[in-house]
Amino acid sequence: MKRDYRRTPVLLLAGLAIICFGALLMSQKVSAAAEGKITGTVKLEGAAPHMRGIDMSKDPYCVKQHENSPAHLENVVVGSGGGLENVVLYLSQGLPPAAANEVASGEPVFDQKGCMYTPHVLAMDINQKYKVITSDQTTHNIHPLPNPLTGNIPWNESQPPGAPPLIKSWKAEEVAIPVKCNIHPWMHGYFVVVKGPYGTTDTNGSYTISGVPPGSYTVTAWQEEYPAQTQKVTVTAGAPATADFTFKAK
Amino acid sequence: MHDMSTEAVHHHAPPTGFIRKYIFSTDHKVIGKQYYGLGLVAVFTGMVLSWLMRLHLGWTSLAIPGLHFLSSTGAPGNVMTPEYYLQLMTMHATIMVFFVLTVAPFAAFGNFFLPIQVGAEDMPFPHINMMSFWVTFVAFLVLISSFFLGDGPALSGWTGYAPLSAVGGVAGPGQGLGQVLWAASLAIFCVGQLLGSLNFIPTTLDMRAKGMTLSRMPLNVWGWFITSCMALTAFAVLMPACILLILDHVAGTSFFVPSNLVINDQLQPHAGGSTLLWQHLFWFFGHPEVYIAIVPAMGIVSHVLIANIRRPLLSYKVIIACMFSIAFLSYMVYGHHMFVSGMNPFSSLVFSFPTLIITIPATLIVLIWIGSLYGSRLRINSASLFALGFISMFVAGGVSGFFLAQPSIDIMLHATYFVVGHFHLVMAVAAIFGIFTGTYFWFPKMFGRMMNETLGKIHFWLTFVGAYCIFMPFHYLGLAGNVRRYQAFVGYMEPLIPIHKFITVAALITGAAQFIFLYNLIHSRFWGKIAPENPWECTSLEWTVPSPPPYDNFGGRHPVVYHDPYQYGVESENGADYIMQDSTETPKEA
Amino acid sequence: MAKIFAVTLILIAIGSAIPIIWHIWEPPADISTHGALIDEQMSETMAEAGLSFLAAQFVLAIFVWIFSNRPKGAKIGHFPGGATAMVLAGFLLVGTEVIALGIFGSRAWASVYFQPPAADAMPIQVQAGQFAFYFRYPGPDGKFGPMHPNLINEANLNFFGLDYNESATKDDIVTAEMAIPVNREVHLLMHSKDLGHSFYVPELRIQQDFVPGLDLSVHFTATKIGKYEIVCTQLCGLGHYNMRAYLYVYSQQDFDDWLKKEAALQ
Amino acid sequence: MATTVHEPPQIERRLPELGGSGNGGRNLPPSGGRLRGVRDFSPPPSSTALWVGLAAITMTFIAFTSALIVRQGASMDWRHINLPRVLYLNTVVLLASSVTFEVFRRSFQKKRDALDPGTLSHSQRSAAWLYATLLLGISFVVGQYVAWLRLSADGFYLATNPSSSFFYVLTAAHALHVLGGIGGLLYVIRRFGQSQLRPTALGVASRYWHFVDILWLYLLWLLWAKL
Repeated sequence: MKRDYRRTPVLLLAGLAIICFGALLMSQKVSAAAEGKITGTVKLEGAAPHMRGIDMSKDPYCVKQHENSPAHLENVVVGSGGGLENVVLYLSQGLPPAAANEVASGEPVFDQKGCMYTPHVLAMDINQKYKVITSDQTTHNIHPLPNPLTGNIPWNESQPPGAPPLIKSWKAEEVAIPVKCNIHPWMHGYFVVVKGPYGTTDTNGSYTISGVPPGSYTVTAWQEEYPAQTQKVTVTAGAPATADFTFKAK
Repeated sequence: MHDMSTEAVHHHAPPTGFIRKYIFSTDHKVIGKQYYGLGLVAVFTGMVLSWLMRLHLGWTSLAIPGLHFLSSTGAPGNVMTPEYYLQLMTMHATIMVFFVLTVAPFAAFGNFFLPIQVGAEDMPFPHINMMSFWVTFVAFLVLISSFFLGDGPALSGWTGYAPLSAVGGVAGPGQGLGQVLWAASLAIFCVGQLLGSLNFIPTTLDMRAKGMTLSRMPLNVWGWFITSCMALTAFAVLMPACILLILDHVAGTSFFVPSNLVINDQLQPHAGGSTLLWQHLFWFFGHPEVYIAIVPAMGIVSHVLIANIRRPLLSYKVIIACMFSIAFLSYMVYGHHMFVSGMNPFSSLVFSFPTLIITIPATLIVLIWIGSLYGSRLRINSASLFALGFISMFVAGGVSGFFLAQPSIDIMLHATYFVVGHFHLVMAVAAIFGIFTGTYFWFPKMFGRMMNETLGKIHFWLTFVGAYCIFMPFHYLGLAGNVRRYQAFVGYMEPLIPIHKFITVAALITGAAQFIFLYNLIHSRFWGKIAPENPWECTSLEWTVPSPPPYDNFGGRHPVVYHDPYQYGVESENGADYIMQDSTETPKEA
Repeated sequence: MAKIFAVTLILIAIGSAIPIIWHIWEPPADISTHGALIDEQMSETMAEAGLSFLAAQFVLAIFVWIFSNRPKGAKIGHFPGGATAMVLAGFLLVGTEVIALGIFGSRAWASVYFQPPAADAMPIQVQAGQFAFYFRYPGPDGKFGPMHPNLINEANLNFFGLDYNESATKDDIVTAEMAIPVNREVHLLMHSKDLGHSFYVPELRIQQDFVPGLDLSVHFTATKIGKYEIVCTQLCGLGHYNMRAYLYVYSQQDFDDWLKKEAALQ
Repeated sequence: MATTVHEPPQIERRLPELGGSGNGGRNLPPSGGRLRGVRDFSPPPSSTALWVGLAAITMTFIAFTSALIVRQGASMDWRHINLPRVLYLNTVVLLASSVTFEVFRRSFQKKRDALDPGTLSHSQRSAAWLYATLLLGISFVVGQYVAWLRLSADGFYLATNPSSSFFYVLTAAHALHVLGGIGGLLYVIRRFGQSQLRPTALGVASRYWHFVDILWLYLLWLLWAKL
């Protein structure tokens, strides 16, 4: 009898190990299937709106950070060749549940640098955890204000210099959650919480959504100032599909 | 001595069984001890909070090992966040003002000694008395529980100014449930203290022994009586204020929240409330509260001082008159907390004069105390040392009132550390010295054992010098324009940080000294020298009964009083220099 | 023990007084026209308070020294005059003292608060919010455009909720730092968008709360060119300690240049 | 207790009013060490306590009143509600309950003066008056609840308007005090049933009841009036 009791934990552990291993294999299978990707560029048509300069004089530290690179609002950032930065592209329709529930790897990082948010817009998968860090020598408070109806819970914590990163996640999809710092009222950005693969445009306005399983989708491009746009895209294994978007300046 | 009151009448037999005897006891003495215990727990909690705050103020980025166990969000990596500092500050103030300064000198000693000193067997309503303690205890639990909330306890200061305290979580951490619990705790506390007054006043008026006329009550009884009258009116105003605040929070009413508030770019739903209304209601309670803390201490100090200078005070009536006028004026001066709150500038002046005038009775009391020392036979012991220390502290804190009473100067000093220094000396430290005085003086009567005098004196010296080292510099900081309720000092306040470091060190040492007191308390309670009936050779009734007193205080007899409370410096038949209140012999001037 | 107490007490009293007497820490130099009266009042009060403090502590110390631990037989003395004299003295001394303070104090107070701002005082609006001050200058037309709370949006730096299509608003200048010309009276219109805050400039001898839902105003004249700090003294949340702005007192010329520069940035 | 005492032993014996050991205030010190009979004018603690309690309650409602006045003057958003009619009915009910209580007290007093306290015969009549009071008291509270329903039916909820906020707060606060009075009344009924009812207890209960009654009249005026 006694012996059996002794053995039970060993057996349990073994079982657990097997299950884990199996799960691992499964997950690899899934990601192996998702090899297609969507690429493209997002442009702004017309004159980019004037982005006001930010006066940070309330906090001398912030001023010092921008002595030779004056800070501006980042609501609309147009790069070389009219490329629109900080546009988030995600699959709003057609994603198979398996892929939708797949846990994306990696932790998107939201940095507070020179009393600005980098990136200005942080896209993440609903299943991802995201990390808030600070590179500043002044205290910030991070205060996302999600829509109460989505079930996401607002939070408000400050992060003194050198404090460990805050690791958080959201309950529900939401496009987009504004985030601000009350100590530095000009600091503001967005969390874009989506299901499945997503991409964010770089300074040239080009983006890549990788890990898209073959199939036909609706891609939505979200920009904080302009109404969102959608396109139908069909992804086949191997060949990357392209979808370009153009926003019209107001 | 007690020949004419031999017949024993037991109205209620002492309860048997632990619960009825020590926990849900209706005996005013047990309740008094319970209050004292509550005060003790609260004061050490508050003190530890102040340590954490002081450390943070001295060394803002200091990692305090293990702090994140207290609050993972409040101290990521053991470094205190701004919100956590403010939360600790709020809790420190609330705990100290309500559960120490109100509970210990008034509820604790009052419960234990008021009935004995007027020659009553118990309070008239023992069950209400018991309820008053347990309600207060619940209030304490509610307050402490807010420590364990996700975003921590309230952070809007012990004054809980609206709208910060009324708009809810959108205003920042701790402004949600934490603030509600804070207000609820205060409302419950008010109920507890009202129940207390419900007993104190009838005891003083109707339960006095034969011959114990009003003019024969010890001064501390007067102190408690006046205090309960104040508590009656003050707490009865705070309670509705807290209820309205809670409604603004949870029911979306707009008593204190005005229209068109935009917090975090969100237009608030409230409309039309008045933020000054909260300030008026709060300070109408808040200023009397200051005297609720100090008047009992005044009474206790007078009582102990007289016993140790072996002569009556120059005037017994003046002290009482002054305590009464202080209590009365305290309702007409509350506006001096709001000089910069946008009141009509004329009303600032209207509030300024009574505030200045209230220094007259306060000064008179001090003059009587000091003048009575003249030609006395002052005995030095822990109790009398703390009594003398009280006078010194009360003066030191009182004079800074001259500044804050004047709106023109208040412009400069309002919300600076000058104010913090002022009320810590005159209200907190002074009242706590009163508590120490009472403890060293009455401990033998309460527990039947003597406290260790040597430890007591060491405790006094460290506390006395320490308190000055902590709170005097506060005034200098204030003069230099150092704003209070800041978790870190940037800009023009940065040069002042060294003073803060000094204060922090002083605070750590002084706080550590309190553990000597705690040790003395616990050790003496169990292993102290057995106390005689009247160790200090005092006259009042509590010293005519065994230490500790029996269940019905007088062992069935009904004391009869023949003398004024303070027959010291006389020649009694048995060669003593004092005559007990219930002795029949007629005093001869020594 | 008693003698130690007396000595300690006297040392403490002197020690507490020294920083005051040597002016080690004191309010920063006054730069306002109304501040002189306040400072005068302050020093008067300091003298009276200081004297009563020292007197009380010294007498207490001396009495403790003399009258402690006397033998049991020692004669109980009585304070000359007894209670009556003492009460009278207390009443007269303290009474006159505080009444005098009150009267002079109210003079100083009146000089700050009982005069309306001059007709040509320069209007500046200050918007307080968690956790920063922002300032608005009316621009050439001398008129402030109306504020629309629903338009307040810090993300677009619209701290006042302005609608720039409105004529009065078009030329308004919003700044993060406050600048004023020297020797020119300023009429500061105070508005809080969210909570209670306070406007405190020690050098200006000005402290006034922002009361939400109640727009107050203060007026003052700065007499000394320089850079000063505006801090918040009304607990307003976690960033309270860092709610500040800078006040620049410029010569008229510099001020005009500054205003032009800021206008260009709008 | 306002009774005349002739000899010391009796002083002690007549005392048992919840463990008081003195007969209070105005006593003169016995001269020459011999207890002379002295008159005792001091009221029983319970009645003092009552006044203390009433003072506290009054302060509370003064605070509410000042809040109401300030709030009403503070802003333009005060929409005066016209009170549900049922309130006036409730008022009558409450007044009636006071009358019945008083009737009982008087009759009880008469009886007590007549007979020895020990053998109080409690005829149905007196008890009936008590029960009537109880019934009226309860129906008042129910009536207040009905008033709330009426008001919410008209779309006035707690947060709708400062006027309705104050209406709910004040009526709720008052109803709580009435419930307290009902508690006291139940105590009186019990003691009366055991024929152990002390006149002081009855006096306190009835005086409290009348106070709550007057308080209600004041609140009614406060809610009705446009200040």
